[in-house]
Amino acid sequence: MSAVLVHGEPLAELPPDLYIPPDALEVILESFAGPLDLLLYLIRRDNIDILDIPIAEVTRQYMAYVEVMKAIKLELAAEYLVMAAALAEIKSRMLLPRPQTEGAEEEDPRAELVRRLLEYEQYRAAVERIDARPQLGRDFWAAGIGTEGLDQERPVPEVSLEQLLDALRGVLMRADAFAHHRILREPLSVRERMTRILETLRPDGFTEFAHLFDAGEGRLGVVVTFLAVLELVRESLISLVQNEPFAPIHVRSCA
Amino acid sequence: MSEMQLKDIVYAALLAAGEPLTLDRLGALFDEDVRPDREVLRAALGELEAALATGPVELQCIDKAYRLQTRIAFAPWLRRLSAERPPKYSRATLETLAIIAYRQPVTRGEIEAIRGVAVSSEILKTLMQREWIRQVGTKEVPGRPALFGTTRVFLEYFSLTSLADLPPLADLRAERIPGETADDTPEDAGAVAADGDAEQAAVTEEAAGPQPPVADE
Amino acid sequence: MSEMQLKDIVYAALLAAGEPLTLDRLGALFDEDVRPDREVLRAALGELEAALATGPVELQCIDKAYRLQTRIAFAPWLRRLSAERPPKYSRATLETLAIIAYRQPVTRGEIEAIRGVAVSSEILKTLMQREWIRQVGTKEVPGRPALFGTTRVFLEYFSLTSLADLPPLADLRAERIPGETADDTPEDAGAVAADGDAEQAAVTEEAAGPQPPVADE
Repeated sequence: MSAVLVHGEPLAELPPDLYIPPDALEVILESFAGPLDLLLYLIRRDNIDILDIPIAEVTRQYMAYVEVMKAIKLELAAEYLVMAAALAEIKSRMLLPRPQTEGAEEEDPRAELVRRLLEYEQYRAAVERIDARPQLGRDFWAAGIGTEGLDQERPVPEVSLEQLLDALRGVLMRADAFAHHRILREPLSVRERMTRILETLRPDGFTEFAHLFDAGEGRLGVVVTFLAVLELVRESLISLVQNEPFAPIHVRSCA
Repeated sequence: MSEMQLKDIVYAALLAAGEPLTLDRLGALFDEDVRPDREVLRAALGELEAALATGPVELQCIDKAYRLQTRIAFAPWLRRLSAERPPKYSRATLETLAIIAYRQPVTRGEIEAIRGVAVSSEILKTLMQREWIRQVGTKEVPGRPALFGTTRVFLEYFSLTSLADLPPLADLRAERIPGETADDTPEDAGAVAADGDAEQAAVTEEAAGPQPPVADE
Repeated sequence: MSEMQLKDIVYAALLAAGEPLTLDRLGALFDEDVRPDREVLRAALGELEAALATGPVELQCIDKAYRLQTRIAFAPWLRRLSAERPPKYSRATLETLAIIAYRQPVTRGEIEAIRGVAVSSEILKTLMQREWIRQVGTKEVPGRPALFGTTRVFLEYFSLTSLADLPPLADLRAERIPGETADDTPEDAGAVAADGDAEQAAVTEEAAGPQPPVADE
């Protein structure tokens, strides 16, 4: 049986059920939500009695996983190492002879860990049940219908900029998924100016090209306007007309 | 009301409201002198529920407010109404949500202690953006950390009548450790639902119950 | 479809959609190999209309799209439905607004191409009524579609001096989408956000504790 190589380095010790391609391994290891999750996995996988954990063996397996995570350079939360230290400490305390004090029994060094594992496991199970519940927009939808013509006095919805951007992020993710739409070609200032220019153009008739510019805006403003005009022409939204060389240029909406 | 049936008015109102309606709000649809009392409204809701039994919509009570929702059996078709797939939440996010739901009001530190790993701000932000959780206060300890609790939107999203509807935490341990009493039922949650403000009210369940017995050898 | 009746699926879809549905969108709820054709869908809509005849809801067809509405006879009661919570715009509405803001002047067809789904007239109407968008011209292509742009009211509402104040699209893309990715990373590790002030100050979150900018790896 050949050793599993990770980044060209053979791993010294692997848990017996770890003969999986490193890619898949990464997915598995990433799926642990934390050190407690990993520990519980090890315990439940081997049908270990959680109230009587063979701490040396579990620690060995735990460390093997942590080593693999390190080796494939998974971003390893510091808590994994804290847990490793805690396990080592419990292991050493288990080796010490227990002082026989009369009456009260000495607490098992594993007690605190067991308590945490059991508590965490409860919530881990709760997650599955919560996730299995019917969810709005996945399993059921709120039923609603139009109220046109009711002239209710309804407050208008409030929207935060963050909500707006969040909606856009959703669009971008989808757009990335099915095609590469070039949603934005020009800087926003240019697109905004395009809108303004369309607004100022009289629906019928010509507007003098120079009137589109406002010298008060400075050079940058003039450049933005000029780019906007070019873009509008390119998109066939306006046309430029010049009757003869050096005559005034006029802009006409194509609409 | 004359020929118009109370049941139909309630049906129309629930559909038009776009949000769950309490008995009070249903009553407010009527002039005071003809306003049906809560019992009559409840009866009308019962009638409506029966009338809807064969249709694609069902009546659901959320924190003492009523709403109509499509039956789960229709999900395969309705999922295609939207181009977006329903969001999938990471285990870490759901664990955080579960701990807040069962242990509220709870601080970030307490959540981290249970999960054994840091709770990223991103997770809390996601849950707040969904309006599933909110800050319900601050804990009077050094640093005055924020206390989090679930909201009515959380109940609405998971179709929960109240927090008491959450699957009890105890079940699990009962399975695993024969002989230990199931003692974790969030029974207080029922009372919470009764006081009308489940949004704030906490499931005042004592930590995770008694400590499991530890075997000694 | 088996036991599920087409009429009920159509009813559920109209109730869940929250916007008028065309025959095409109704058809799209089904897998291609079992997709009912337009005649069958029309027949189901007819059946639904008949079934609703005695209730408070009626089916309407406006501009080749179907939608449900409360019968006018119920208006006296429904007028008193004042919203407790301010209503919300649908995701579709917000997406449409965002695309118009970033891509103006833009036609409905272009918005649809970006969103990947149809944009209902309702949505555009809503945004126009709010005076956040307006028609700024028509495009010289077959059909002469309207071009939409945002208004000053839009800028004022979102406290923007100009559209250039909106964060660049590239920054939005770079941000991690909450809930989509493993989010367990202790944020201290990645607090060096690549996009510094791109996380605009307008991100109004009431989360407790300091919120580091979203780390992007």
